[in-house]
Amino acid sequence: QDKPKIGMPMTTLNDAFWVDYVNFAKSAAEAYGYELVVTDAQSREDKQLSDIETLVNAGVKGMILTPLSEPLGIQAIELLDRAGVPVVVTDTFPGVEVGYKPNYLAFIKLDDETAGYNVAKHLIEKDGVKNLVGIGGVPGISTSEARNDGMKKAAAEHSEVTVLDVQYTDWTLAKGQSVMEDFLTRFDNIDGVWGAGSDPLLGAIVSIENAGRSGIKLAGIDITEAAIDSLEEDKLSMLAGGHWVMGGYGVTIIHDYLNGHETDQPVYEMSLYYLTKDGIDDYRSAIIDPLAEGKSLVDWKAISKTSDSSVNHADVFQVIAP
Amino acid sequence: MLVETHTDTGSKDHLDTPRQPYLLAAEGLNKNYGPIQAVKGLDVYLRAGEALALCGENGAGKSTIFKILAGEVVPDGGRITVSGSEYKPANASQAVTAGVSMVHQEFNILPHISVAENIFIGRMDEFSRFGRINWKALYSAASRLLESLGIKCNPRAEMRSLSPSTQKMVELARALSTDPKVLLLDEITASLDHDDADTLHRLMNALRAKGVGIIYVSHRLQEIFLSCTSIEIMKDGSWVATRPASELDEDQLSALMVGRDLADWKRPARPPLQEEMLDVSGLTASGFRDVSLQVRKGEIVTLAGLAGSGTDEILDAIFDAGHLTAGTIRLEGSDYAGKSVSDAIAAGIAMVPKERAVEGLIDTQSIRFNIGLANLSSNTRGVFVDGAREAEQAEQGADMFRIKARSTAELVRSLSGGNKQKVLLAKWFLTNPRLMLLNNPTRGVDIGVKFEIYDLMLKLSQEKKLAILMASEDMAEVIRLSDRVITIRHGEISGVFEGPEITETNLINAML
Amino acid sequence: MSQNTTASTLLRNGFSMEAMRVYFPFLVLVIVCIGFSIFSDQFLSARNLETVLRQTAVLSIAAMGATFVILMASIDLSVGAVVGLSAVIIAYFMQSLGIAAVPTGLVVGAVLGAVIGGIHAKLKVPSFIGTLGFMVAGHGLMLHITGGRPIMIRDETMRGIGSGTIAGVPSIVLIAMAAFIIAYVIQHHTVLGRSIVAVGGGEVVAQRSGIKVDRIKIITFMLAGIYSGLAGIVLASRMGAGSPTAGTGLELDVIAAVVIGGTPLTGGMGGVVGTAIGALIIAILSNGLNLAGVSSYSQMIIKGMVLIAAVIISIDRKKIGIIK
Amino acid sequence: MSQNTTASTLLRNGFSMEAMRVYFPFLVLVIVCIGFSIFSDQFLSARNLETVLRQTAVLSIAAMGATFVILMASIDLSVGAVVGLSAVIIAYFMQSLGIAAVPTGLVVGAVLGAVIGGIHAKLKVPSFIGTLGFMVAGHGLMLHITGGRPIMIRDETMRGIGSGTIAGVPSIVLIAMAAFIIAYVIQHHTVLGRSIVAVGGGEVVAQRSGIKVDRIKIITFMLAGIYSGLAGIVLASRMGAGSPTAGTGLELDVIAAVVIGGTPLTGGMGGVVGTAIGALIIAILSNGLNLAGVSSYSQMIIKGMVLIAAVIISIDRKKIGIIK
Ligand SMILES: Nc1ncnc2c1ncn2[C@@H]1O[C@H](COP(=O)(O)OP(=O)(O)OP(=O)(O)O)[C@@H](O)[C@H]1O
Ligand SMILES: Nc1ncnc2c1ncn2[C@@H]1O[C@H](COP(=O)(O)OP(=O)(O)OP(=O)(O)O)[C@@H](O)[C@H]1O
Ligand SMILES: [Mg+2]
Ligand SMILES: [Mg+2]
Repeated sequence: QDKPKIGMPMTTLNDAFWVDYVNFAKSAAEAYGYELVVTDAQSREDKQLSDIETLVNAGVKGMILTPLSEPLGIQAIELLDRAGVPVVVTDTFPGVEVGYKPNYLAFIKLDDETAGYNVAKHLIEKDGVKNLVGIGGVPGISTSEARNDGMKKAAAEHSEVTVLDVQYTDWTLAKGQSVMEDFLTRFDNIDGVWGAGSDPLLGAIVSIENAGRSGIKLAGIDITEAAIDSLEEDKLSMLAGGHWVMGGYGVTIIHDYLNGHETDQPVYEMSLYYLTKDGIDDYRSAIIDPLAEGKSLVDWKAISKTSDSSVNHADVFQVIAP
Repeated sequence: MLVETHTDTGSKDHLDTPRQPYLLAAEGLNKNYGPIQAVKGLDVYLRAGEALALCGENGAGKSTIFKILAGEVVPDGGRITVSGSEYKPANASQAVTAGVSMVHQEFNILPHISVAENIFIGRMDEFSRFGRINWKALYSAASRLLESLGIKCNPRAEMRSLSPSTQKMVELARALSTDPKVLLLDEITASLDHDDADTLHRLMNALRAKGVGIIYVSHRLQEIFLSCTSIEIMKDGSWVATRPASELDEDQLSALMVGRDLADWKRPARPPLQEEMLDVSGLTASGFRDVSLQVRKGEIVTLAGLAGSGTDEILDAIFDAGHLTAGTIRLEGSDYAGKSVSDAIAAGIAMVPKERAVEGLIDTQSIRFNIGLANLSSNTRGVFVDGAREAEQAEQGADMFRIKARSTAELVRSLSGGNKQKVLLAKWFLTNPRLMLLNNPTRGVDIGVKFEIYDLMLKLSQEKKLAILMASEDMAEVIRLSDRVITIRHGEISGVFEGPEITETNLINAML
Repeated sequence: MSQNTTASTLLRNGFSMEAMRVYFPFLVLVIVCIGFSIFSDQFLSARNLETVLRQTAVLSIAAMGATFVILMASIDLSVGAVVGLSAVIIAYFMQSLGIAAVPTGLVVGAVLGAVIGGIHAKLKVPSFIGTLGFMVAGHGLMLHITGGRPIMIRDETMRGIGSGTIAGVPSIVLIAMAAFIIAYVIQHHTVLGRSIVAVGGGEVVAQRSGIKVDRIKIITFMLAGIYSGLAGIVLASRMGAGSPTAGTGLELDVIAAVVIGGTPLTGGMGGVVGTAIGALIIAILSNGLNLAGVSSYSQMIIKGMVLIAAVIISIDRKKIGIIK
Repeated sequence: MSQNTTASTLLRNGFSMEAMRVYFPFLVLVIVCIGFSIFSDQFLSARNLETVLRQTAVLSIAAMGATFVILMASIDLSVGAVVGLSAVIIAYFMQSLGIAAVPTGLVVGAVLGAVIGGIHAKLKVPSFIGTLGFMVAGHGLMLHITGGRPIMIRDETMRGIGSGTIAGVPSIVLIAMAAFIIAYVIQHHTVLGRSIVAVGGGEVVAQRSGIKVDRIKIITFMLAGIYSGLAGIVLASRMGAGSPTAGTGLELDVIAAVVIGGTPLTGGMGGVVGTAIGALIIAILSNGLNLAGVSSYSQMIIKGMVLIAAVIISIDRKKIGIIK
């Protein structure tokens, strides 16, 4: 019964994106014969560091880390190096490059700034938005700040576009709603809403409906079931996401490493899947439905060097698109 | 009414009036607090229309008996009947339902709600339908009750706006509003002014006439003879004697209580003293104005006044001089510029406050901690407390005032009322003051210890030239101790009496 | 202070004094409103005032219930979790039961409140810790039920409650007003209300006066739970979802609203009128700062300081006595 | 209960009684440890015990300071913000000053503590609200200083404090132990300690015994601030950074540690020995549940319940009297 363990110290688990991330990683761990031990730091850095220490003591053979911040990433990599635990970092830049310590095997990332940039570009170039408001995540968290930066960059490239304001929402629906209510009162000319996450956008939709405003375009990051429904009802114009695959691929890298296979690249960059209304049917049939039926979306053995040494990770680590 | 079930056993000299059934009979009561046997096999018998005084030294177990009878403490043994039926209250409201009501010695009021609610709060259902209160009915019931008891106050007033004495009378009204068969009064007069005490004694007589039985505790023995028909004396939780009040006098009672005859206690003759300790002139603050007085070294001066006359405020103002609006204080001829209690302590002033629970003692801490608190500045080495000296001092205080406790590490909250008062006295006397301010110093202290405290006060004033400025509601105490009495009326001095002029009539006339 | 004294001499009985005290929080409200109307033109617009009322609804309902707990000198840190659980459970059952699932919110609140009150009263666990435990556990339970994803509410009636108006007034504002009136009546005119105040004013005295203190404690926490349950219904209807993070952090806003409203944490005085004003102050603060375009970092600093200033102005030190 | 009484007869003086009371929290600690050692082989390993001590350092240091505030019957919700600010400001100044910036953490703590205490004592703002205001404002200030991004600490000495050992014991554990010993001495053997307990046991009594209550309040909050500042230093060295979210949520863990340790929120009794055990219990709970592989949602539910159970076992109801 005692399978080898892989640790996954999560930053938060109260969000659809990270739930998908963990579930996908679990399917990988199961396929390779590991127990995936998941902890939740509830967005507290000191807690995440403690969780990492505890996972080391629990005897994990490898770790998939999404650090809450760069310094934490460095601390963790050094600590894991001393303990001899290999680590794959996902999502958030850990402050150091791969190879900083020999145990730091790879970094699988999404370019948050680019993601924020692309979503804003869609709003500006496809939807013709001129007066944009931003619905942010958590102040001080790198993913959140980088997405904001990307959005601002896109706006800056278009002189006719004004970013009226950006406010934080702690990624929650409730704050998204009340922040949007205040935006609507303050600005009569809003025609676009950029969201760092999709939950707060759902809150913003409710505010806009309540206020009886029309003609406002909304788009944001993270493809979740609830957000897809809104997309279908034309309440959103575009969603970017699919990067919840990162953790699962991290498990593959660890598995291969433990079996003597180095991964092919230090850094893997996930290009996001950009979903608009016309892609919904395909996305549902290819991803949502199989997931709901408990099917694994990936043939894990087929992308592992351990089972097939000719596999190149760079070719197979992709966002799953319909 | 049930048939009589108890008669005197004859084994103890209970009152011999077997014709009437007992209203309340408690037999073989026992209560232990850990190793402490607070009550040991005690019997209490009470007849309708009788007022029984329960007498005993501090820590004898009186309050414990009361708490048992009022359903607040479960006895470890014994059997109680009320009107012949088994009585085993699980809480205060069951006791009230069975006809037993109690007025506690401490204040039991809800300061931010109305007088009427204070009276009826536990029985608001009587004034409500479907949970909604009929305020009119409530206020008029309260109004009627207060009027019938002769208590003057507005039932709509917020409780905290009343004087302490009136608050206590409202508590009495609360107890009486339940039409009790048995009324328990624990040192109630300690909180009442003269008028209200008179009202109380009138009420007690009226209640007795109506067949109510009263058990009464007070350490002011003269009161007992005023209003009680019989006296039960206890010692260390055990029964000692029960007598009709008419068969005893104050001296015999105190002899039975403390085992010594205190009849011949007289203040020794005292040489006149000259050197001035305290010289206060033109003192004014809220509650009094333009008070000038002197206390010489070795002298005991008393401020006498009705409740609310300003005596408490004068003592407070000297001790905590930050609130004075006018006037000067001189100590031993030099100006005293203190503005706070710590200045006062540094200048050698000590003060035993009136309300020991609020101002005097921290009951979650030990005797030692409490005694040490006023002596922190002297028991230190740098920022550190000298624990050994502190302990030694506490032992000394416990001996000096005969504090009944297992050790000085015992928590103050587990002491009896009178013993708490002794801790308070020890705390302040051990600061070795040159001026002592005493506000009702022997409140709740038993008669034996009371005289020891008097001896101590006189000895210190004589030998250490301690100057004492005192206020007391106990007229006997004022007359026994004072070298000089200054009467206060409406915040102003209304008379000064010395030597043979100090008589009850003189003082009362000047106070009214 | 002197103003207060003068006023009190003009007034004869306790209940007018009680009425007076309500003006202090009100004063804060007026100051805050004047301040914001200077910095933002839209602040006093009818549309924004409607928005503010909408934004206050959940907070004020939850704070009504919490007022009773604080009047009793206890504290309730589980408010946010109970509100959230109510919202999540409604959303969960609405998937199968439709609008008939709404009352489950009240049931959840009542049951949780009774359990919390029972642990406090019978097992003698201090309310701070008891409710802290339920706060942590409650959020865990919400995550379990939702699996970490918001449960969307599709029922149009439910969504209509959140967004609709009745006679021009948002329906959730009407619900909040009804909740306030009921709370007012409970506090001022029922045996329960007076017993709560009595327990807060002095538990031993209340006990000795024949009040069944334990029972009152349990009922009060149950009442607070029901109010939280109602707040959860309003939250769910307003958000159109039961989100796993619903209600997070609400407890601190609730306590702040109660205290700014003049009910000290030592209990025994104050009440729901002040709380209604306190809740408005808290909601207006967020709304006004957003309208004035203050950056969110600075908003936090300003909010913290205004909270302290509001209490400096609003609480009645003379009556409270010792401030802890 | 009867066990307690029997034991107390065996012991003569108050300090032994005091020592007795410490056994209740200790009992909880033992139960929790036995529980976890059943579910996880690694739990009792030397390496894990070292880890637990490391993980307790920040919490226990901050909780020492908070114990004094709670002994005084006040409360401090600003602990997390002050710890965080200390960490952030050290990291900020370390960029230019190097290791010499470390004492700024203590200064920040002392100054903030004095301001918080001053507002509480002089302006009579209830500590719950005053410190809540500083909690909100403090987090805003941290975001301002950092610009929303963590400030890295590159100084090797500083990083060494966080990860290094002295004679086999982690240096931050040694710091925590020193902080504990100092707190113990302050509580039991200094005038300040007596005064704090006296103010908590009865403010009027303390004032009437010559204690300058306002001054003690300010000093106590300052002392707590210094402890928080020290905790910030340890946190910064452990994390290798001053992060804008450092210390978030720490205040609730701190208060829970103090109360589980036997100091009631009504003050006047208890103390730092219990708090040290309480902090260990809180830290072990996270560690043990993670080791045992409990899912994180369930962890929250279990933690909430254990918190309540721990208090049921550990607090001394007889001594506390009324539980609010
Ligand atoms: N809860 C308690 N814990 C420990 N000891 C107690 C407790 N209550 C009472 N005692 C002890 O029981 C004894 C009797 O106390 P009680 O209060 O009944 O005395 P009392 O006759 O009322 O004295 P006083 O005249 O001083 O009020 C005392 O020794 C007291 O210390
Ligand atoms: N919460 C409590 N816990 C333990 N013992 C208590 C408590 N409250 C009261 N007591 C006990 O009850 C007894 C009475 O205490 P208290 O001084 O309050 O009343 P009292 O004896 O009637 O005082 P007095 O004689 O001055 O009227 C004391 O012996 C005390 O130990
Ligand atoms: Mg007594
Ligand atoms: Mg007594």
